[in-house]
Amino acid sequence: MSEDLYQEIILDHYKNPRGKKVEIDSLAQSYQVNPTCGDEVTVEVGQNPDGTLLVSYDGQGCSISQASASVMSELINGKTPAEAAPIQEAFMELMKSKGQLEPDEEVLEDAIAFAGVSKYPARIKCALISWMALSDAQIKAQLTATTTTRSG
Amino acid sequence: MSEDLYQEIILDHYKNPRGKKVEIDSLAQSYQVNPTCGDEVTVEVGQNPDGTLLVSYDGQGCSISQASASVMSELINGKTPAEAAPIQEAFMELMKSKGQLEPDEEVLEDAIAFAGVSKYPARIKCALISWMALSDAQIKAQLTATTTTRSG
Amino acid sequence: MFDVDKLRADFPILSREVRGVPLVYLDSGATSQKPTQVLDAERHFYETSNAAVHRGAHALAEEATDAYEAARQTIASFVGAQVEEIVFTKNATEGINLVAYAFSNATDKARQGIEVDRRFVVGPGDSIVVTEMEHHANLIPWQELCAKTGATLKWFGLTEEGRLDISPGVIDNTTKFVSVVHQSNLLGTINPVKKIMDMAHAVGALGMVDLCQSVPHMSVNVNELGADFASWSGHKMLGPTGIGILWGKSDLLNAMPPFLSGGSMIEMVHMDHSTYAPAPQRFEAGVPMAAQAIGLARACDYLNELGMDNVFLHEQELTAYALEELAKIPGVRVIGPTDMRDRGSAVSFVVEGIHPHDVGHLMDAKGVAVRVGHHCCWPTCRRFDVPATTRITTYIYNDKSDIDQAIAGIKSAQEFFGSGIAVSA
Amino acid sequence: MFDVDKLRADFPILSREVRGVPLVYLDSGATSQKPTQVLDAERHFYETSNAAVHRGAHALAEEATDAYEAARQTIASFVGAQVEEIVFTKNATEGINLVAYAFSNATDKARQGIEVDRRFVVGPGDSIVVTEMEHHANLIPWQELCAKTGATLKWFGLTEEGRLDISPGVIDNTTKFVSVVHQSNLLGTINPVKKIMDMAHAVGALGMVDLCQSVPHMSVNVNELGADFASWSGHKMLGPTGIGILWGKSDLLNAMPPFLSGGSMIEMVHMDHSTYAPAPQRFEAGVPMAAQAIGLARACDYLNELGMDNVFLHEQELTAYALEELAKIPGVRVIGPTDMRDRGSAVSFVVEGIHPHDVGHLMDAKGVAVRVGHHCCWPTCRRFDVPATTRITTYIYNDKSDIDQAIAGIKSAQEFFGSGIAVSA
Ligand SMILES: Cc1ncc(COP(=O)(O)O)c(C=O)c1O
Ligand SMILES: Cc1ncc(COP(=O)(O)O)c(C=O)c1O
Repeated sequence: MSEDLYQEIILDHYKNPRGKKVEIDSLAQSYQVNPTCGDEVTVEVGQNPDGTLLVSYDGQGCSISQASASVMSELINGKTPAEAAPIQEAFMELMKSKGQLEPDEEVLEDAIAFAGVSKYPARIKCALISWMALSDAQIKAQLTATTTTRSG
Repeated sequence: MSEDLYQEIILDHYKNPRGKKVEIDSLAQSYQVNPTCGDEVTVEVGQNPDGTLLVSYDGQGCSISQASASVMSELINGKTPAEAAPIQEAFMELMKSKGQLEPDEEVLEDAIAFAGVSKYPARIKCALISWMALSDAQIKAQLTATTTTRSG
Repeated sequence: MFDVDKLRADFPILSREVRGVPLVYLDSGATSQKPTQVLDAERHFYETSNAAVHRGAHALAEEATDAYEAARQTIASFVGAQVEEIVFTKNATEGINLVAYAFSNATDKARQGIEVDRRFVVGPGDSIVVTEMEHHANLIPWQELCAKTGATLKWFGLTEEGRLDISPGVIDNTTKFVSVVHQSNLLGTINPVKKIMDMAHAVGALGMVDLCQSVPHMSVNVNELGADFASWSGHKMLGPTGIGILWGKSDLLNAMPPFLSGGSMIEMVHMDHSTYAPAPQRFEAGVPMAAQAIGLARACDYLNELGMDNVFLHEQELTAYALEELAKIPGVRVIGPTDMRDRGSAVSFVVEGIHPHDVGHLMDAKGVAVRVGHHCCWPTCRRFDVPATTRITTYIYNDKSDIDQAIAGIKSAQEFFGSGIAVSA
Repeated sequence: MFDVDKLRADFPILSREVRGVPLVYLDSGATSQKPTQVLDAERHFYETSNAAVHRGAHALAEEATDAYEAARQTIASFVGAQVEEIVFTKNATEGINLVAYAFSNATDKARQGIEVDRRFVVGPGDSIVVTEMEHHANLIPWQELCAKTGATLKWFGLTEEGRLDISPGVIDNTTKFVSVVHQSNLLGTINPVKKIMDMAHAVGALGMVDLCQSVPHMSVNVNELGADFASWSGHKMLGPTGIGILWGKSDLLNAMPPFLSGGSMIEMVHMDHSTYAPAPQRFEAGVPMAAQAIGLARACDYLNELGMDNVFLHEQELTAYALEELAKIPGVRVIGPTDMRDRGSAVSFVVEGIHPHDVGHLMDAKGVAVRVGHHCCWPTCRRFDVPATTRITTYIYNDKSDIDQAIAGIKSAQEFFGSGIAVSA
């Protein structure tokens, strides 16, 4: 029953969220809401002295949205914007795939658990909301891959 | 072909309109328009010294609307409001009858020719427009049957 | 009473499978399914009499116009209205907006020195009153009206039980309009609308009732609401999508400026000015949704054959049963009245420790279609401090076994999230 | 080219009789007939996937939402648009009003100190430009906007031939908006809309084109119109009643305040304020006409199978033939261009000595369904000093024999009224 949706990894992240409400020196934040169900998430981003990203989030919502935020924070924290970009792209790709894509575990690690979500159009937004907040916060903080490239 | 609609009487009134654009000492007038086809009619009413009605009309429109105005003026001119009222009512009734009513020639005279029109919902308004203008002008001139009764 | 098993044959969709299991449709509060009779009526119109309504004199146009106006009569009779009080809209939302725009349009025109009915002119110092259980459709149009005119929005709050808290002082001498839902689509509460409309009239305000969740489920006579306007949708009462009704008192409809303007709503048109037809035509600009009106009239006939009192009784029984069964499940909290007094068939709940979205998803995995989210009543969710709810809504084609399936679905969600990790594989 | 005889089998209504004779349908300019394929698509949706679109997470709701959004994509592709530029409305009239209300709503909000896009704010000193050949649907909304804001309505007049008289000075620095019909539904004239839209843009105004009579009859790519907005109806292009399209550039749609407000067009809702979803959702409040959108998409597929260039050629042939035959009848005057340059398939005419209503009636008596009246272009009739016209409009299912029937009908009317009294019996 719904094994494709509620993977062990997802339930684990849901019950034991990583990186939630961590205090960071944030440069920007983004608040996102899913208007159909009311899920909310706020993502903050900052930068370590070595240029890698610091990510923290808070929010409320279903298991998918919460687990996705947890996986996202685990994957992105400590990566440079340039390292994060392909992961972010791969996750977006996966979510658009309607279950047709075999996710690359090398790149996505725990996030491969969300492959099944892409078969449920109404749940895709749940999985994406924290990732969208991350991108938005990065743009505000000018911590996107392209910005780094340009300024570097 | 369409014998039920275009009776000899109707064509005759259409080609030889009676009482159109007659100069009368009018007490009130009513302008009516059929918004679906643009037919227009203006009816004026006045009163003879003996209390009977004076009716004149002007307008443009299809054969049905023009013939109906002509028949109307012929029937109502020179009648007292009390005499006119049953004729007006009978004509309204006839138009609502969907072709189911046998018109009373005693009361309606030439107007019985419009019995067939009541089978064509889109043409009923054509036949009624001058009669509606008449009623409206009578109300404005206070020359309706009830007004007469009340004041008499 | 009617035979649910038998009438289910009129709804082919109900025998389909979803996710590999038989469908249990418990989302009629969002939209109802359509019986074959309604679909046939629409199709019959298209295949035999289709033409532009009120726009022609040829035989087909006459038949189409007759069919459309006969539909208006059937729908009027269904709620005890006069035929000229019935305006066709695309949905309830348009009907409510139509009335809200009567206010902003009249206010704009008054400012330009055009003569309008003063009852529709609002501005700073005036207030509009709604409630905290309104559907967004009966909230945002009034927020927008206030934003455009400087009027103030006020509202009745809710009791813990999910009833209106009709405190004095909300409706007062500043009130120009009061709009209230008859039955809440989230809480299920049936409101004392007559009392509220009387309060509105007592201060000289006009009033409206949102009938979206009442007309499909109980016998409603618009004259007994005490209201000036009412609006509801066809798609929640076995009718097609794309059709709704605005009911309004004729003298008020005729005192209102037009809303959508264009063909068929006019009397005379010049390049620089036009005059308007009387209601209901005034509010039906453009080629109308004729087939949908005819489908909706057939839906009224269908419901009349069942008897609206029977429909109500049937759903009362189901609702009582659902409340009973939900009460037996530990950790389930119903949002809205838990007894049957003044309550309809929408039953919202939350399950401790499981997000409503996950509850709904796991019910769906068992074929049970319920709605999750804020149900377009976001402020109501906030009032009860829940992010969302899971909602069961029933209709004529549901029976107790559907409720049993829903209950089983909830329990399976609890097991799943309770036991947790062992399930995937 | 396509086979008219063969495709007529898709339209059962075309084989019926009216007034005891076979129907000849020449009123597609008012509304088209619907092929079985379109009716089947609607029905299939209701019978298999019906649920409230964008309002649920269960299997049916997902399917319904997918079908609705896929329909949007099909319709977007049909006119070369981006999917997010397509707003579903109930008809073209609503689409035009939606844009007109963007102006009045933005103007109202600006007055209350709310930040709005200044391009939508109008007032005294500003002007809106239309033409003397507009359908009421593209005239009265602008009259109303002017009445509400104090702006001035201006218009391009017409030449004797029925073409736009594009005099300089009508569009000037006061112009804020220009709205023009692509093909006149009364005259048949096809207007140089790109040129007019360029004139509008040159003075900083926005522009709109009414595509009601072009999209059904020729290949239209919205990007080649030079316009910012466009609107048309589904029912004139083989689609169901109750659905229309507003096309708008995304940045403009997203700069506009909402029109109808309620469910599904929101981002966040509080009792005292709300924020709105981006377009197109912002303009689709309430449960939408899902089945109709799906039917309309199927109509686009049907037309694509025929090829829009073929549709255009077919009708050009019929129109040329009709004009030729009409020219042979003494006393018949065509209102609108009499040659085929920049002209579509609507052919209006008057017959000397016989009122258009009577001409239409006598044609109807022979089974020929044509429209009579002002065709919602009353000012255009006044311009040509006719009380009304009789109008022939064709579509894919018509052929020359239909035109022959119409011509025979006109001649019989002349005989009838000429010879006069001898006919009744
Ligand atoms: C040129 C034109 N514009 C606008 C309209 C209005 O379309 P609708 O009545 O479907 O809204 C029509 C048809 O009625 C038309 O022919
Ligand atoms: C109480 C209530 N009001 C208004 C609406 C809006 O109806 P619609 O979306 O059909 O316009 C609904 C349903 O969505 C409702 O349940």
